[in-house]
Amino acid sequence: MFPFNFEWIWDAGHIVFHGGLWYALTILGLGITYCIIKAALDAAKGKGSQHH
Amino acid sequence: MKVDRRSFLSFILGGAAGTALSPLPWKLTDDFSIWSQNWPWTPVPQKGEISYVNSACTLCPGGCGISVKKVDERVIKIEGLKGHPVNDGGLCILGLAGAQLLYGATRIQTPIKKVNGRWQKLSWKEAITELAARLKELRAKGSAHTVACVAGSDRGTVPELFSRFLAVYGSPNFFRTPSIWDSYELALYLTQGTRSMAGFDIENADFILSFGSGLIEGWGSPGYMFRAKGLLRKNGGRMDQIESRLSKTAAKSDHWIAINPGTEGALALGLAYVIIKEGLYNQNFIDQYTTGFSDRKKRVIDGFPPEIVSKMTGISTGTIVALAKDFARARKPLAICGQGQGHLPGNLQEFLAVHTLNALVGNINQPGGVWAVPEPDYIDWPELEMDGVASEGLQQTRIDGAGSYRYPNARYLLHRLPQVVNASDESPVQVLFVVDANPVYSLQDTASVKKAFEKIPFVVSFSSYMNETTALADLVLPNHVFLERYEDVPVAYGFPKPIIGLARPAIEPLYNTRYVGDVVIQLAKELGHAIGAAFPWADYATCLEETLSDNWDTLVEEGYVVDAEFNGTDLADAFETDSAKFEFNNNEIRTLAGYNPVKAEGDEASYPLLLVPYDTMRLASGYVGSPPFLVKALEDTILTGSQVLVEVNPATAKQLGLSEGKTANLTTPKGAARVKVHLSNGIMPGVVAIPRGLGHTAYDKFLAGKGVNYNQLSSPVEDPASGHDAAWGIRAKLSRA
Amino acid sequence: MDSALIPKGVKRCPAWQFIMWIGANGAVLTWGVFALLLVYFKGLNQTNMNNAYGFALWIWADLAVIALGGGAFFTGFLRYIVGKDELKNIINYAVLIGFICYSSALMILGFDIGQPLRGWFIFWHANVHSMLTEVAFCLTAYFGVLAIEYAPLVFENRMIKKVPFFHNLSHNMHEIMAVFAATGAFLSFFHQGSLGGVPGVLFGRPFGFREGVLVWPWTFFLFTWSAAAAGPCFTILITKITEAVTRKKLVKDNVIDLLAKISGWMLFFYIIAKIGDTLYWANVTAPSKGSTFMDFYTSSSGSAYGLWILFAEIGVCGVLPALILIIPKLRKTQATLWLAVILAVIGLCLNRWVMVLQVLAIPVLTFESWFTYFPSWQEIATTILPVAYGVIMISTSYRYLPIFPQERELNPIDEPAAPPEVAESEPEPTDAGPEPELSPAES
Amino acid sequence: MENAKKFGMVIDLDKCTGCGACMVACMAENNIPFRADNTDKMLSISWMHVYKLNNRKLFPDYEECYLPRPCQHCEGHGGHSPCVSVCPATATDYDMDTGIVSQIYPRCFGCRYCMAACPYHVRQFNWWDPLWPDGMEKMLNPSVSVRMRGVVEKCSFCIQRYQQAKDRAYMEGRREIAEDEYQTACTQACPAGAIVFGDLNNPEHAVHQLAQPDPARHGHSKNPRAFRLLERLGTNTKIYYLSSREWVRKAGDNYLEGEFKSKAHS
Repeated sequence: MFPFNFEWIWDAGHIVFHGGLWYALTILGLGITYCIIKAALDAAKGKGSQHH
Repeated sequence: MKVDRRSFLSFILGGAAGTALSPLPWKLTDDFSIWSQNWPWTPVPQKGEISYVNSACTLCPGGCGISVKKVDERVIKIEGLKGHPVNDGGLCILGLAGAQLLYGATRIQTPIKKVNGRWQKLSWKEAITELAARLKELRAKGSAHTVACVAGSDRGTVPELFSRFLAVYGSPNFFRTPSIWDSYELALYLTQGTRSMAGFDIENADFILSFGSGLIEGWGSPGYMFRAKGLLRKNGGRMDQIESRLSKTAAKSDHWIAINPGTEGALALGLAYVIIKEGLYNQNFIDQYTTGFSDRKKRVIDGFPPEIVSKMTGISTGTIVALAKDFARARKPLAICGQGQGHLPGNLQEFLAVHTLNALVGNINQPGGVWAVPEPDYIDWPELEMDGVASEGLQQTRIDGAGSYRYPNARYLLHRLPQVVNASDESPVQVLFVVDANPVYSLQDTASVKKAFEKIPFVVSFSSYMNETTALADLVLPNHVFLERYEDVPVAYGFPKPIIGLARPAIEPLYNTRYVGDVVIQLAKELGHAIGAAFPWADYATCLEETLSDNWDTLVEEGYVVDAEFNGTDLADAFETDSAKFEFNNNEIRTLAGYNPVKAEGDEASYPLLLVPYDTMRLASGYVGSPPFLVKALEDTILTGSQVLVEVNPATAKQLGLSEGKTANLTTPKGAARVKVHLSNGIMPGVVAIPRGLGHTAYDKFLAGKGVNYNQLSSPVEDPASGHDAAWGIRAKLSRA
Repeated sequence: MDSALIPKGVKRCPAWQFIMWIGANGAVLTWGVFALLLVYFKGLNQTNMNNAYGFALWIWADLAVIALGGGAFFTGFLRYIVGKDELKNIINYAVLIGFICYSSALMILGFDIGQPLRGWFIFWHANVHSMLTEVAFCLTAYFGVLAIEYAPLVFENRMIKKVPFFHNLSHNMHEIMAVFAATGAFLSFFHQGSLGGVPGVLFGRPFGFREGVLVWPWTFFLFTWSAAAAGPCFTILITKITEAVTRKKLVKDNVIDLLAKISGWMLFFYIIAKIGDTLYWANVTAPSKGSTFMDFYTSSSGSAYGLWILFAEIGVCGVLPALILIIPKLRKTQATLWLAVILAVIGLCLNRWVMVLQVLAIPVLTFESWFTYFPSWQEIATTILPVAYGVIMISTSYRYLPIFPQERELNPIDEPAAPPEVAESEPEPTDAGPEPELSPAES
Repeated sequence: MENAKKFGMVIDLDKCTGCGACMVACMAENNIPFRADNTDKMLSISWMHVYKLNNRKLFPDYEECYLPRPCQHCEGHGGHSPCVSVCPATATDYDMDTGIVSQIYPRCFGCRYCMAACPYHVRQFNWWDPLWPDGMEKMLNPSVSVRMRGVVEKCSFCIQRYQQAKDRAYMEGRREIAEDEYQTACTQACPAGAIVFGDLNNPEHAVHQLAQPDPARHGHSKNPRAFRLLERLGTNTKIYYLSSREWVRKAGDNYLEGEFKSKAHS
């Protein structure tokens, strides 16, 4: 799972597999953190408190 | 701060997020995984210094050499002893599972006495004094001859100690567990005059003709027979198996010839007819070293032409003639007999017929032939001085009638003991010693054997395990297990050379058990006077060392001694008959009842099928119960759940309306049992085969209550010629349950 | 009593009826949990699995539930990537069903392995060449995506919406939902495929083995394709059942029709590919391994793996629903739509059953015979557990979250804030129309 | 790897008597658990299992043959054996130096995918906790790890004996071990001498002379009497079986009608 793992070998299989995996996970991570931070900022700015 | 629902919720969420980022949950996950790798209830064997002890295996009379692997003081494995003349590194399945017989729940850990139905522990001192008192009282009453002993064998220091004890005590009633070797000894004695054991040089033979013998299923010494069969195969030798069922031996032979069970002797005589008629016999051997050939010739020619033999055996005349020619023309032909592993003595005339076949082709005491291996002679103890009671007691006729007018040739007839005990109102046996034997399980007609054992007032068992006989015993003096004691191994059944092995203790005895040799000596000394004097040794160890005197060093060093200068090939002085030759016929043989197949008990009308027992290497059917590994290695076509599967030919099963795996009732004149059916084309129609070694009531959850004991369903049939138990099966009925 | 939580403008059944309903399903749930605990503490000997059937009912339930959950990724893919905007009215429900399916799958995987406490070794000591590793990673990742897609729905609950942070969060997530959906589709494509790869790479099992391209056997693409095709049918089926149970129209016909049309064509082309693959396998792959087509099917009557299973999977449950769904007239009539959707779901479950259990039933060694298997009660209880869990999740979400945007429009109620007096019972799964008896996670 | 070893076995089915000594020797050597009821062979762990084959003929032409089946230690193509290629947690690995498929029991989490992948049913699962009653755990071999519930296990070619042989050789300053220093428990125990074990790559070893593996055809045997189990699947196993009976050789693999041409004379 990580390069410091015991079985980690820098071969094509690992790079392709973990490459795609970490690529997807980073997108999700970034997306979520973006939403949370923006939501926190908007809440601080008072947006979203009126009930529509 | 005011705690309302919202702040409470946010506190929870915040806390959760916080712990998730802390190392706590990840550490816990890792610790749980490590815990799952080291569950406390999964045992971890302790490391230690690995050592090997060379010894001999005594779980069966095969005499294999073993090397016991130990870690510190724990036996962890038993392996074959490389270079040993009998098994040369290989070992049978029972020997390999020997460690399970050392440890386990069935071991009896201290002397016990049955007091109105319940076992009570007692010390060795009390046990021996109590037994000695009972024996003194019996001797005083002048019924010394009512003490009997059943032993696994009559060779070796321990059985000799027992027969010496009985002799000096005043009882002739020493019994040996029956086997085919009774018949082989008698056949050799009648034709060659020697008191010897039959040995078979399988590895140098090139044509083995086996009349139902389980050569690779535990017949003779498994270690040697397996290795020899491998060599026979390697040298391109041929083997034919004559048997009603495709046993493993038949499967591995070049030709399996199906025969009506019990008629093997007829076939042997039929082959003899062809060999004599065609003049294929070894003329030189017949002329120089045999007498009575013409009588034999006349009896065979008149009685057993191929047509009659074919009708009796169900084998076509063509096959009989071809087989006889192949046998006679082979370079080193060898004919052997004795059903399966050889548990039942069988029909003496059949053994004579097969032995005559070997004589006709002249392979007596030749490489690749039958050897008359002399009895071990290393036991020469001081002469016995009998007191009055002893000599008078020895005059009494034996309880089983062996050696009496009715059974002149038989030495031991153990199967008659239950009949005699049940027949008389006051039991002729007051005290019975049982050592290295489990008669209640292995004698036929278990119901009457049990009745007899309950009738015998005092049964003393020397077994290390709670087996069927010990369960009925009154006093148990537990013996060391085969890995905890010194013992001489006098013989390897079927091995062509005389060999003496030494079993050595691998570890200190685990429990408060005592070696049976010591117990006999202490018992004798407790009785004192003439009996005590007959045992001049302090303990068994000194007795063994003195007895094996010159061989002792090589035995301790090597573990075995092969009698080097034995060379029976010089036929001139090989026979101790009156004519110093191989006697096809003499007065003793003439008095014997002629050959006719032994009939299976039960009338054909109500019992249409024939029930035949078969032996498998994967079940110990001797006096030792199968260890858990063997029951586990058993094929699922033999045992499923706790029900045994009997083999039936598909055609026969169809007539009975039975299909694979169906439950059925198996009834014989002696008993009934619930079994499952296994269809196999490897058995003759009309014959049902059941394995030996199951149906134990004692031992532990791994063996007890599984399958059916064949001996519950069968009963002994007396051989008219020798008086031995010549039963090979029983008529039976199989019906849908 | 819980009316404050119910979304505005919709009517729900009285609280006591809802609680009775959750209680009933809760009982089934506890029975499943009891079996689960038995399996955890006593071990896998509680099942009827053995050394021939390493995979059995659970793995099939796992594969089937994930395939049926494929409706979420494909509907999401259609809406956000392909731009079929009409599907926004059903995407919420698809995501909810997907979330239930994937959580059930992970739960099943939780107790189907011998050592659950070190199940995470599949991530830590990952063997990149193994199909199951890929499944584990993408499955968990896509479960995360589904959670992300489901979260905004939760935040739109009347009470939670009051908290500004959550309100904004749900709004922001809606903004970039397309990104999540795209990643979800990428992940789903791979793990649906890898589940197909599970039997496909087994070159020791001629029945399951398929050649392929690069590292992916043909079953890789067939599984993704069939999940994308039959997944939406499952979503439609659950929507129809929910509408029948709530006796309310929740989704407009044109949305259902659009989804059915797309899934019909997907199914049609999938079946053609499936037939092609089966023919190639039967005439080229299997004979090269020395087995004829008939060796893979027992002729003994009444057995689970006769030829009937092939015709059922491809013929009755493959070609028939595909035809129904692509012919507009048949697609629009309710009865045939119901039939097609149910058959498609059954076909999918059959395919997963065959590719897992028949692979193990067939003896490869010539001296072995067919292996039989029947699940133990513990296995059945733990397979019904996700069904009960799904019903409870759907009932609670339907009651408290605005799942169906068109519901208010389709079911105008007169007095806006009056307490709901129309009693309509919550979805009643067991007797609502023909039901695949073991297909999990439907309501 | 210039002197990579490839340990393999030749089992002569003409000599094998079906006695089962190899099964019990393996159980005693490798701490294999035993239960009160082991009659369902698919729930019973036995690394070496002796199959009973027959020629499917009627009485009296019915013949049987016994086939001991240890783990075949398949190499597949380049170490990509059926089970090693599917294990998700790298709990089993193909060692290119010895050709042995090893098991890491603490790492296996019991997903049983390898059991589905192996067509020989060599891989067996610990459905129950392995327990040794009444002091019988004294007979456990310390150089073999005792497995726990929920883990797959299989024949390891007695890898502990290889390690011990290498340690002994190392202590004596040698790097290579002789043919008889590393023998598996079943080979040593077989009373009929039917099993031969050694390095298939080493021409002096009996295994190589008997099996005559042809490196060009993935180790296919040039000995007409030899066959391997399911060779057509490309598993490239290490166990060569010898039989002079044609129906036994034919039973080793699946053949279409008339496809099996007996190699005896080819």
